[in-house]
Amino acid sequence: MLVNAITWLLQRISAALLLVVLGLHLWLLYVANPAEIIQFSEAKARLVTGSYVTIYVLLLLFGLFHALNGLYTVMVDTGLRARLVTISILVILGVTLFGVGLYSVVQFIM
Amino acid sequence: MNEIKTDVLILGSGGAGLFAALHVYDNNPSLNVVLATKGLIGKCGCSRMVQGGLNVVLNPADSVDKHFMDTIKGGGFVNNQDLAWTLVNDAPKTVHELEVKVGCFFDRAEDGKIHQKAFAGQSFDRTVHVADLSGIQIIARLTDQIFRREEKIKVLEETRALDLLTTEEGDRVVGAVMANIRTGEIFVVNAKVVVVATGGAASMYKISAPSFDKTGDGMAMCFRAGAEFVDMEMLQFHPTGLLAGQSRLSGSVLEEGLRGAGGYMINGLGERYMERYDPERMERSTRDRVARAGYMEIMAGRGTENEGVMIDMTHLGAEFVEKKFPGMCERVKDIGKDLAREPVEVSPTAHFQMGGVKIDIHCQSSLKGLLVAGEDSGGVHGANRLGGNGICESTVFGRRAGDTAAALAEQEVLRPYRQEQVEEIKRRWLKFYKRTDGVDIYPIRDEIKLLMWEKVGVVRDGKKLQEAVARLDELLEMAGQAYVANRTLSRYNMEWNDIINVTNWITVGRLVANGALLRTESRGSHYRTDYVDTDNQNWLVNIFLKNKGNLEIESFTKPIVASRFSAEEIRKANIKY
Amino acid sequence: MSSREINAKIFRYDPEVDAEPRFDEFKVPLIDNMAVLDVVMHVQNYIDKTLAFRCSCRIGMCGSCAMYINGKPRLACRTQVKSLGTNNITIMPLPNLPIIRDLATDMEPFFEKWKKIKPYYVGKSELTEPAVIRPDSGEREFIDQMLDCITCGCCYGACSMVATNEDYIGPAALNRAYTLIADKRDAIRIERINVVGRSYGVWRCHDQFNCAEVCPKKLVPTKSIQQLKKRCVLQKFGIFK
Amino acid sequence: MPNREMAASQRYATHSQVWGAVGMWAWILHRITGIGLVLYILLHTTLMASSLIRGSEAFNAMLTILMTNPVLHYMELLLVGAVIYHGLNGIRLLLFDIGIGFSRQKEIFWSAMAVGAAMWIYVIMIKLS
Repeated sequence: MLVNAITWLLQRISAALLLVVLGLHLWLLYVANPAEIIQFSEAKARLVTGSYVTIYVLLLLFGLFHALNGLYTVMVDTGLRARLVTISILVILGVTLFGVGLYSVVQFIM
Repeated sequence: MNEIKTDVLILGSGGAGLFAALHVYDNNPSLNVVLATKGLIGKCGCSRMVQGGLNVVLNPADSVDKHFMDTIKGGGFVNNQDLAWTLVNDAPKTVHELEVKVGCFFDRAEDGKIHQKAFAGQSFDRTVHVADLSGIQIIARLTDQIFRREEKIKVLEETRALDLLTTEEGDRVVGAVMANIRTGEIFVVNAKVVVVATGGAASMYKISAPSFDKTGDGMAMCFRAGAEFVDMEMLQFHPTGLLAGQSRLSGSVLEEGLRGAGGYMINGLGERYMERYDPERMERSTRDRVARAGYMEIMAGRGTENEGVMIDMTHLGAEFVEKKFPGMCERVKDIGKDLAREPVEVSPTAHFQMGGVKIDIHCQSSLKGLLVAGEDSGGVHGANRLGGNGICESTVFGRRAGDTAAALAEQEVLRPYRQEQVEEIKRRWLKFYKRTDGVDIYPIRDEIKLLMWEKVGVVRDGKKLQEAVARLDELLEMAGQAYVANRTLSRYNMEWNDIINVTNWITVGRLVANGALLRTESRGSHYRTDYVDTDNQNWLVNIFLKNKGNLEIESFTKPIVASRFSAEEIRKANIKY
Repeated sequence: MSSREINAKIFRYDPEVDAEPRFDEFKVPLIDNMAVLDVVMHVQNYIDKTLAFRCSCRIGMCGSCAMYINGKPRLACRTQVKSLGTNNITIMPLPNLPIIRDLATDMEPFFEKWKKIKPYYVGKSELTEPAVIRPDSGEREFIDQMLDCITCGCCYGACSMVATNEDYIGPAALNRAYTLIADKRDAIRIERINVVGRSYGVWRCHDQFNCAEVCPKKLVPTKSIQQLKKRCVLQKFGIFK
Repeated sequence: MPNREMAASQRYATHSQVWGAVGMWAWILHRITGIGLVLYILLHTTLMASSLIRGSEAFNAMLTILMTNPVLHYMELLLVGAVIYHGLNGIRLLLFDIGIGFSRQKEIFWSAMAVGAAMWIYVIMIKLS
């Protein structure tokens, strides 16, 4: 079951990348954008450039993986037995949310 | 009552017991082994506590002859030379096996080969070690090797043997009655061969070094079963036992390497008193001399206020001491002192029994089917053991015992034990539960510790020994009258176990005192103020003791086994002890 | 600490008789250099002879007397009463292990897991002589520091991952696994990697350092475990052989 | 022999913990903030998408509610705090993972906390000004 080694490694890699991507996200929201309330139009204006889109897609990807894998780790730590079922649920959840998130990003581009 | 039938029963899980089990298996993996240990495997007893290390000839500039001469010279020439020769000859093989097969990794010298450090009483630096706490690695690795062979080696933890079972004729051992300490259950192990390796009883002294659970059980059982003992008067005191007031930490050994490295022994007046006792070798003299010197300084009123002397490492530089002896520094720090920067109070401490069950080089005792290895056996070290020869003995002879046991188990059949003997043994040890009133065992324990220290201690004389012999007989009687506070509690009943421990102490103590009374000379660790000289004309002999029946002691003497260095040569060499 | 008396509150429980554990209180005279082991021995010898605990060497080498003393697993013999800074001492058995009676725990689960990682050395067949390894080669730098484990179980009792997941192998066994896996003399390192790389192995460690906090030998199992994680990943990519 | 059967009858074990250790607290906080952030991320993605489905007006309305509600406003500070903590302690854990800082784990934790506190205070000042 050396898949453990891979997920562990991916958790670290996603963590390291999240530090960058999420950092950017927060920077954009709190520092670079002093507006009180975020408007759709402003967000849309930002998301026209390809690099921004990439950032948000990556954020979605890493964030979801890191969150759901973290959740799974917590469950295994506390003695989870039904591993396969849980993994299936988490994968479905992850894919769905990624789809949903992607939909949001696409809304801004269009 | 449960019963286990097996090929080999091994009592004890120190260096000797573990190695014996390993060698039985490695000789013949089809044999069944039961390894019973009073505590947790590899954790009880003293091999674990070994600090210094293991003497072995590895360097081409050294030789087994030198190691042999050091050993018998250190031993006051009453060693069984066959055994001593076996020790020095097997030691290199043993260390080789420990490194290559068992997986120990001893400290390395600059060139990447095994490092050997200086120990007292030796003509060459030959002590192999792991820093200053060598026993942990040796025993941990051996224990792990037992785990590997678990299919055939059945380990019974917290299970003590109460007494050995013999045939009707009394000349053969066929097993033992055991007690599971956790449940209190009594059961029988019926075996073709029994290996006894439970260690000595030096813990019966007021100030003593061994672990608490090592109470000479094996020796006491062998005595009751009728085995012959040799040179029981020879009991070593280590010169540097840490003094920690009334705390039970008192007596724990500060290792020999401290003196080997050049530490000074100083008395209350600040004098390096070894000048008076062994000006040539000073602190690097043998343990018996340094211990006795310390004791005499204290007795002469030149000790410290807590009746000790001091070991001083400060002149060697704090950094050196901390690097070379981290374990010792740590231990001393526990009592609020700094070994590297100030003198530390020490006292002679009862440490090791050179005497024990008589064996031959195959660990065979005088009873068939009974093998003895390690501290329980006698004769290897003569009148004084060199530092570093202890774990060496237990591993060397543990290996041998394993080989012999495997060979015997292949030849022998399993002989039945006698049910009436089992019942008798059960009566002997379970009677303490039957009483509602009787003697409290703890005051007896405290008394025997003091009695042994004062009357059968570092310095002895005929009158005190006679008093001790008489009092020990009384104490044995008294211990038989003991009772346990809670009669229904057989699970992990420490009091019941202490009754057995104290009884075994007294049993071994009687042998030590009686042997000491018989030997009317001074030699090695046996020093009598009424016979201060070493008498090589009359006393190049060994004293044998055995149970005459009814626990009465029968004694006889035989000339030493001098197969390599004759008594004539010893007399000519005229070395005084 | 001026009082010459210690209040010892000791956990009592006999699983065969008692439905629930209780605490008994004892007053023990304070002596110089008193270790907690002196306290329990005094109680057992002179006050309540039925108290059960385990001890052997009394100098921190055998690792038999690990107990939960004033909020931390410690060796009773190596814990000076003075160092606790109070005269009130609460003594409980080592956590995360079944209790035989009172303070004596059953180390079976600890050693079952210990055995799981194949704790025994298996020498490479070509190594017939003690390996020549120079001390300055750095090859054994970290192994030798971690070999001093006395299997007292303090780390096992302190580890909250062991407490929440009964399958987790625990710090002591993983540390031993590391010392063997990093030992180039050993022949079955890959087998061991495959054991510690399973989900009950190294991945359950989350750098809490509780083990290092309580280790009486000052080992840092967390670091051994990190080394193992690294090797597991390397092995997955075929780099560690 | 009887040893092994013994264990079954002795089920009771205490699970007292070591509460004094820094690493233990660091881990507990990491877990709490982690689980909080998982919940947030679920909420965040679904809220975004569900409002966007109804067009940009709905999105603006939703964000106005979210960003002007005083309770949510403070909750958001908590959220930022959690991110900062989880991130900085995460850096500490990543350091261990590459083999750095075992002997200095407590100092590293407190330094990270000091940096985190500064960052959080900065964000709070921006937000509340």
